[in-house]
Amino acid sequence: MIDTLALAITLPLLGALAAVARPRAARAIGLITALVTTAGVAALVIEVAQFGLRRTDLGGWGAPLGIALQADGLAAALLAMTNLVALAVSLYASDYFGDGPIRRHFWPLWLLLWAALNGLFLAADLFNIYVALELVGLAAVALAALTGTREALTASLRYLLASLLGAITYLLGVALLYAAHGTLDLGQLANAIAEGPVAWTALVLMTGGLSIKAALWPMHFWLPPAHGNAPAPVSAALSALVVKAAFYLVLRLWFGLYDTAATLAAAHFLGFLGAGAVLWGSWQALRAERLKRMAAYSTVAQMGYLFLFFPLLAAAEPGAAREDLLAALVLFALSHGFAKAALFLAAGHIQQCAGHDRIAELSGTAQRLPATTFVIALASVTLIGLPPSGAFTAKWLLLSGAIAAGQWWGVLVVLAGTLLAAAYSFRLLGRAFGFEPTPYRCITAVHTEVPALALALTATLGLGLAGDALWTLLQVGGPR
Amino acid sequence: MTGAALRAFVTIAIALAAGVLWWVFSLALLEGPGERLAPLAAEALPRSGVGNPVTAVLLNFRAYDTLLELAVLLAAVLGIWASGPPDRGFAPAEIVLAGLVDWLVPLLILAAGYLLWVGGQAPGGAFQAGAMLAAAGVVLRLAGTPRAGLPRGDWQRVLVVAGVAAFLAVGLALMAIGHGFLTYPPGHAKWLILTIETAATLAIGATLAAAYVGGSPPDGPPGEDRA
Amino acid sequence: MTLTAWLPALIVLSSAIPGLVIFFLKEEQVAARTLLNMAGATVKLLLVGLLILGIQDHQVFESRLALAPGLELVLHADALSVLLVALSSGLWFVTTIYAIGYLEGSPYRSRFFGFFSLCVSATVGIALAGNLITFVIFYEILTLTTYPLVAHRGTPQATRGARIYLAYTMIGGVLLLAGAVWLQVLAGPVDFIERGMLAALPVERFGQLQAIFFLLIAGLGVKAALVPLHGWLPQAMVAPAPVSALLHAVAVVKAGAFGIVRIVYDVYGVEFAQALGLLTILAVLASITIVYGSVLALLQDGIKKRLAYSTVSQVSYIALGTALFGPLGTIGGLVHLVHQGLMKITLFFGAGNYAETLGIHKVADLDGVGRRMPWTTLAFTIGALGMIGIPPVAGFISKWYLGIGALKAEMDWAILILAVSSLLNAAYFLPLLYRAWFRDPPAAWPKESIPRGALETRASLLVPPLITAALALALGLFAAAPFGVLEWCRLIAAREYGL
Amino acid sequence: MITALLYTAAGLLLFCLGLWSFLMHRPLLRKLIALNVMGSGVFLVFVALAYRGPEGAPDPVPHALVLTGIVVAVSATALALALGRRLEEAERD
Repeated sequence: MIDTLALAITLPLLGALAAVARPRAARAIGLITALVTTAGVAALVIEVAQFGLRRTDLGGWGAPLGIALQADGLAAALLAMTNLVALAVSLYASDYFGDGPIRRHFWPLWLLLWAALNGLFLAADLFNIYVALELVGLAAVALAALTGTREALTASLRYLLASLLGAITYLLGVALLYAAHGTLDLGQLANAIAEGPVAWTALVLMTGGLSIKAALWPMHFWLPPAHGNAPAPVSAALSALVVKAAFYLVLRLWFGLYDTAATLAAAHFLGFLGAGAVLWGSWQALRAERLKRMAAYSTVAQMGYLFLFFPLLAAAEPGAAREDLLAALVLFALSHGFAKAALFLAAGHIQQCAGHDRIAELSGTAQRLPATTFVIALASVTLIGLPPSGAFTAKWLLLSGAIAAGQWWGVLVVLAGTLLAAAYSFRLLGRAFGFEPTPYRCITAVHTEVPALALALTATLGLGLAGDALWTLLQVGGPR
Repeated sequence: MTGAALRAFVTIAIALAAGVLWWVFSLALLEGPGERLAPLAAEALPRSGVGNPVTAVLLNFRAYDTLLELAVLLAAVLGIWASGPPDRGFAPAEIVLAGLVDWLVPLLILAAGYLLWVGGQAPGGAFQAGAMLAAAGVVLRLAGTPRAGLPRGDWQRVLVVAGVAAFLAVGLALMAIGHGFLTYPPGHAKWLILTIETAATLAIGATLAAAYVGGSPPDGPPGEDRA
Repeated sequence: MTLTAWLPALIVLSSAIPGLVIFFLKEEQVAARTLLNMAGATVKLLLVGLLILGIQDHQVFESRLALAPGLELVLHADALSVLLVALSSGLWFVTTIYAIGYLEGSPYRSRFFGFFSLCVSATVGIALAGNLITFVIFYEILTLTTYPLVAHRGTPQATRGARIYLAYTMIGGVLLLAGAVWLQVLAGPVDFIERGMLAALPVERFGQLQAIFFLLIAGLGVKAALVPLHGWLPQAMVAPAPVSALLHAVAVVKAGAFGIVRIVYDVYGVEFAQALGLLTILAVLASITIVYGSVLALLQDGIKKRLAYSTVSQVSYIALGTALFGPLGTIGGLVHLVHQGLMKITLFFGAGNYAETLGIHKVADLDGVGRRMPWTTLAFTIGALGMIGIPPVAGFISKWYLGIGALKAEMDWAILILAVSSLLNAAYFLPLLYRAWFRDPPAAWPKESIPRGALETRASLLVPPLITAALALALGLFAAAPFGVLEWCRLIAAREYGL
Repeated sequence: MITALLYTAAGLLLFCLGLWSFLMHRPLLRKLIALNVMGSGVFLVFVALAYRGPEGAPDPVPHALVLTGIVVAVSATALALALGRRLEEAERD
């Protein structure tokens, strides 16, 4: 009996162990693990799409005594994105770090992070989520510090402290729920939770903790330096995947665990914070002097869009309209994941070739690094939310929802965010055709461009034109 | 807002939060289920393969949590290794301390073995035993052994991953023969758990000691690239 | 059966796929690139021919792709879309020939032709869009694919022009998006249906519909260069001549104008739009643009700048025709969509030839150019006379129908606008023609880079303007011919008014 | 029940004191200690939840959770200290 749920976590974990034990072969081990893991998760996602909800009781005890892993459509969708992005990041990293000294540290930590992310998406137990969350956090912090510069160390330490604060706050919420209901299983808790101060406080504690990790404005302060100073493949993983994982948990809590108990006022509050994130993040991205900083602030803004969905979801009656909104939210998150990873990988290329990533001094990239520039352009299309990207479809549905609900402030925020995103994206792209000399040191080999290009195309064409499939997948036991 | 006003605001807000939290927790405790998982755990204990209920939860009912916990520990030490080479350590101990250490370290190792074994029936277990081993390492380093008694590069790496590796090996092997991941077959649970615990003890001890040393381990054969 | 479901998509892909392949060609693979370009252009023309035959045979061509529940990408060929599809496919063919000659030896041609092809795909997508979201999608793709063309030269002016272009079109795009989503929330999926679909909505929503109309027109007005949203157009003149030709005659401004036509006729329905009082406002906006553009054209001393402001003015004839309630005005607007395209592209080809061959950029340098380049100047003259509205060039037909359309619509003041505009057209075009034909040539041209051989310039530069000029003349001379553009527009008008 | 409530209150107090320290102090080491105090508070709450009167055997699940939590906290603290030390070295250079 092959349990694909367990494999999704154990395969990358095995790879990590091998890479620790055999550092000289870390790169080969990493690449093989990446391929095998992606294949395993692909099998899992296909199982979910074909046979519906997958659940496995680890140890055979079953909830509430044991821990279960569970994959519904939502988890499958995020797993698919995470593993494809992680595969691309791995391929890219094998060139980026090459045989350099960092590779022996990178691969084990990266595979641990990968295992933890898969574990988070599959988790069905509140305390297990805490442990997986800490594994994600520690691996991510260690990866972010890999460059070893002073900026990177300061940023990583701040990231670690913020992350720990979030986790411990979350854990207090878990303690409260265990006190009240005597179980940690998500499914059982969903049935047990009733409105009231206990449920409320627990939700506030858990959401508060997780939103630090999801970098919800104004708790985003740790993100730009950490994501901006990490090595490019790490930045890609942090921005595309790690914050998404925290957001995924918030989504699970609000619309899976609580559902009826989440009230409109609280959802509005999160929506307002999301609006603040969109405006503030975009504005800071526009002012950023460095490309990777810009990309990092753009992540703050894009996370804000995700929270903008909350008041609409909370207000919507269960039914087709709400499922559309939820699917649009997921589509947005997936598109951003692919596009932001592509952007960071391309930024890494530019940084390697130009020796810096100061936007004002990056002219003529279209001539010297056409494929990289193309990737940035495609990624920008998704970040701005232009067609034919998945983000466009999602934004259309977000606007529809906001107009239908009469939330005109949301409409204005989305439109303003779109224009700001166009403005910050084209600060770089506007210079791309210029001829002022920028010395680029290298001509990149074609195969090093492929991972980023594949990611960008997936975001901009794949999810845009084939987004409909997501609706079918999300039908599988979704959080509703 | 001035600094003082902000401080006052935060202080008052946290004090209020403390009140609310206590009220809410009291509500939960007074109205809550009372029993929670205790009866279930007690009922399942005889089938768990160990007599200590906490060990049963850690290594059987919620073994997957413990697996991830060991991975967290691994991630931490990997992060520490990535941060650069360790300090040189301390000067070799004078004769009195060295003599004490000669006594203390074997005692600690013995105590660790005892804690590991007793964990099956009474308070104790892999983490406590591992902490004892690590304490032995700390004492060694304080007394001037730079590597805290840890083996050189490659073996140290193997030790550090041993806990997770044993977990995965047992779990996947069980899955392969049809029991499901980490589902111990009846009757074999005790020995499987002890195997995992032994590996975990070594791993926890080595990892904590390595974290205390605080830098990447020296590599074995010369010519290996130095990170 | 399958062909009817695939043909619209194939027409879009016939330029998109060559475009994407061209990106990957090396700079020196000239033959492969030319082959791909011309093969794409030819295939597209053939497919469009097939489409027209099928439509006359009352076949329904429709390609669909679900983006999400309730959101569909629909490509649907109706009489109106054929008008723009045929125009853009035909003009793309000649512009490709022209561009190959124009850019000979210049750098980064693979990039140029890649985006060039994608740009036409977007235009064809706009033409074939069967609902509002599809239109918005291709409208935005058009922005994205034209930006690199405007910025292509990479000079500071080009970068600046492109940035201004982008700023205008992005803001326009956002307004269009807001309007489109809002409309869809009110009315459900907005398909383009002859005579529109909104009149059935309850009366209390009419106020919102008016607001949406202005959002949509503002979004479309940016590309259609309605005053005061026209600021990008003269700036975008820094682009190479084939790009200007494409922007002004085929793609960008047409996309805006075509969008206005679609919104008025196939979303609101012309009668409903009239009932809401929207047409008068549109007519006023168009009229202001017509006069303003002409006046500013008069003030320009650069040839391309003058042509640019002329475009601002002329494209609004289409909007004006749309706003004149009654079939005759409609016909005037629609035929001008085609006529303006042919005439304006001829003018841009001519201006490009002067610049490329002799280095002439200013009006003042045109003296005697008719003797050095008689064929180019002949084509240029036909285009200019057409713009003024002198028979028998096609432009006369447009103005004639617009004039009587204005009378029928009881908007007599519009006649005055047309007259003033024609006078101004004459005032800014005739001096050019006078200088070219009747002044003596200077001792040396500003920068003669193509020496006189058997032809006055490269064949690839000379043939396209002659073809388009001949077409512009033919459409005027044989306006009444069966299966001609005019008859096609009559057919459309008849359907839009339910006649 | 009073015992459990008292220990819970103590745990919550520790949590809030830790939070206050975390927000009020700038030095990273203090923040780290504050986090550990918060963590201890939460662990104490869990231990209080496990209490089932003087006769009843305690609930083993929260005990196990606390053990796991402690290991996680130790790991995080170790990593933070290592990073902090490197940062100090980097700033000294």
